[in-house]
Amino acid sequence: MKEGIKVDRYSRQIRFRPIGESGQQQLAEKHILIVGAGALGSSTAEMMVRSGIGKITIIDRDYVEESNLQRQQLFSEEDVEMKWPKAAAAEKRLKEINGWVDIDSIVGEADSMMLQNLVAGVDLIIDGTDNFETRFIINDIAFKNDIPWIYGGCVGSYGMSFVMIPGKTPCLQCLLRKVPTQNQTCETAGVIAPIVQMVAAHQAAEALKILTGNTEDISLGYRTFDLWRGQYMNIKTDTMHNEHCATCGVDASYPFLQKENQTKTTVLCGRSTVQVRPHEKKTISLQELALQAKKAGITVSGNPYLLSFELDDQRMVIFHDGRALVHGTSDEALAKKLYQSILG
Amino acid sequence: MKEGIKVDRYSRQIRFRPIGESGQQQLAEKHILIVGAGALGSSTAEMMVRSGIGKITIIDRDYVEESNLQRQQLFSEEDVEMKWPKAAAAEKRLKEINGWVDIDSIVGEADSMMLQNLVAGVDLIIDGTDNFETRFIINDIAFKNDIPWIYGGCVGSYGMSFVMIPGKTPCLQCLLRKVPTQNQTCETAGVIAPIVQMVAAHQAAEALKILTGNTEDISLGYRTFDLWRGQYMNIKTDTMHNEHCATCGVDASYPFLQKENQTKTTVLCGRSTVQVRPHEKKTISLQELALQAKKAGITVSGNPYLLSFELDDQRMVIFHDGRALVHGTSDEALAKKLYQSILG
Amino acid sequence: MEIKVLLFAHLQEEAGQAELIVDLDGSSVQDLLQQLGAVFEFSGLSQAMVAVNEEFADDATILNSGDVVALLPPVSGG
Amino acid sequence: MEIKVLLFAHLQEEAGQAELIVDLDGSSVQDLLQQLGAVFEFSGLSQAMVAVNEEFADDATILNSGDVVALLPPVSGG
Repeated sequence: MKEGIKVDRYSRQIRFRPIGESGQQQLAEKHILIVGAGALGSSTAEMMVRSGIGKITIIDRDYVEESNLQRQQLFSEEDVEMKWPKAAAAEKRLKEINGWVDIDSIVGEADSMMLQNLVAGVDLIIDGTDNFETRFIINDIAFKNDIPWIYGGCVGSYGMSFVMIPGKTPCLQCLLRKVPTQNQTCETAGVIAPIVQMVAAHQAAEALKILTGNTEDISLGYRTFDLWRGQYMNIKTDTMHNEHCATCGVDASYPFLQKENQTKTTVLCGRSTVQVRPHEKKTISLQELALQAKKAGITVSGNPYLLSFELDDQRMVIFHDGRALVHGTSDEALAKKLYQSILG
Repeated sequence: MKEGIKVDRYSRQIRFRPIGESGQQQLAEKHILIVGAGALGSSTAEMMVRSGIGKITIIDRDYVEESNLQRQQLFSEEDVEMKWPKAAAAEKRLKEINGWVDIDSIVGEADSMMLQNLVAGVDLIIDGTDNFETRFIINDIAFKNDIPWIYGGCVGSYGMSFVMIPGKTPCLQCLLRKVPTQNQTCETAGVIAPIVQMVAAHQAAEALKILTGNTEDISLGYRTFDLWRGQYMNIKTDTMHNEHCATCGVDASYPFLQKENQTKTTVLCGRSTVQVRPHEKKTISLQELALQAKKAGITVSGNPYLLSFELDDQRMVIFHDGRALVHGTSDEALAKKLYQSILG
Repeated sequence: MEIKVLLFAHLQEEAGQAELIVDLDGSSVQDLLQQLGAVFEFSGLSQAMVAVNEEFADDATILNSGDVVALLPPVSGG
Repeated sequence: MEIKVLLFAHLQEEAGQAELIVDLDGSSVQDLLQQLGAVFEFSGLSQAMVAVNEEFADDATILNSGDVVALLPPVSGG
């Protein structure tokens, strides 16, 4: 990170009266956590870094693939060729954009333990995930630690954004009651780049309000829109607060911080990919593993963050924390078997 | 430009039903012109390139400055250090993002002659300019050549987008009647990055509809919004068509294609900068000019596209086409004098 | 009584239209959802969030003639 | 008669509020603009685009009680 503060750089933002010199100064002292460096995480991270935020922590478990390039704005073809992890590729580009921001990228799984460790000193969490399981963990962490967070989601040309502030707004549980099971849209609807930018614009605007102390201006509605069909709604959420909510109610039990550690395999939506996670955190010597595999006649390639194994009908990518992505199947048992066939 | 077509790359966009395989194919055969590589031009160009457009022509007269980085997403700190022209810097980053797209960048002034030359074979024009003078030229060119174009504008946290289709919608003249004179907002209101993305998202979504033949889905309203104040409107424009309009009426005279060439100096809004343009197009030997200046004791620096002269209270940047930007003044006469003091 | 229903995301594709006017047989949001489910082959209708006149509502919410109901599926993409 | 006026961009800052209820003395958009101009120190009010009930209108448009008028300054930034 470079040192000092450059003022001309932010002159257009300082001239925006609700921010001004004092808002710019506040922004430079703030630390946000972005969970997920996919489409929304990428776009919100870039806006916040350009805006002069003090520090960003960004976490993602995945690496850059060809099909990401259509909408994930921090990444280039080179990142795909190098199979660069998204968090690391994001950090690389963000530093080219603004060397004055402190950027902490983490290649790993945003589980409850990890997130609990990351939120110390964080002023705001921005949702860049692609699944509800992680969002419910974020929701518990945010309300338990009294940190505002901003939900965003999109599919097809349809998206939404909602700001949650502990003690002030309902939480994601109040709104959805239960974790939505995946429906067909995720597998079949695809997504276009403009809706990503639209959702990210809403998230980033609310982030700027929160971080510059413009609390009166925060949008308390659930905003949802469809850019293809020209729909736009701002829905009041006042009536949704549930005083017995397990996350934000009087006797909050934070359910997603308890059971989450048990999940070991997860089918990633719409991608014919299973993620496998070890029982406990471990650190793997990728170099040794690559040697072993080569001896066994398995085609393997990689970089300092991961190894990619070409198996019969699947491809498996193993990260140094022992996590793996098995591509070419939605069969969790098969994925686990393949994983164990390599890692024992 | 690389060759062939990669399909997995666009899989998420192809799965979006209104586009599909056939829309993707159509997109790959389309050519768009983006006028201006500032905030909106940068963002729309990136989305269209990621989406797999066949060809982009992008024109901009300016070079990358520190205060652009807060919201102009194709540019990095290195581009500022190198004083890289925006169009050239945009091309560089766009090629890293998608080497399969044909990108034609032009460092120059989007005047009527230039634009008339550029629109041959163009399917759509996207507005990325920062002034109404150029927008009225685009409007004339678009309606004269039967090419749709998409207006976008933003300041502060407020922005708008409007699609114009010759023979179907009113034009910019019908809507505004006359070129708005600058008001105070441009100098004082600043701009935040999220509103740029919001306007660009609307422009790019409409561009995708137009270019993939989804004409029924095109939004015919004038959409305007304020992300800070949470306002969103979609205004019908049916009644605005003026059948005697000089641009789109029965006896169109395309007024901005006639008088435009006379402008020689322009004060650039909110920047204490005057642009000076020569009577006629010329090509300047920057190398010779630099030598002359050094002999005269003037501090000069540059790159293959431009030279920057440190004068007493102003800084002047001269491009190889003879155009100059005089920074540190809004006095057109002074700017012209300084220009002539260097170029005779 | 007549209720206007706005459909978002895949519900719109499945119904083949963005807006419906429903002559409601019953009085609650639940009645409306049952009636819609019987006519259209919606996927995941039970998971959609329901807003009545731009305010979130639950199944028991009583509707009045002229109300505008929006059905909003939550989505996980990001 | 009462007209609701929505102010966008700098007009909102200049009026210190986003919405006004105006007891209109007259009947046209032009009457409304004159009345507003006399009360507030707006800059560039004459250049603002005017929409009545989400449809563009000109100075001669006749207003009715309960109409919602939006005043939208064009902006050049980009």
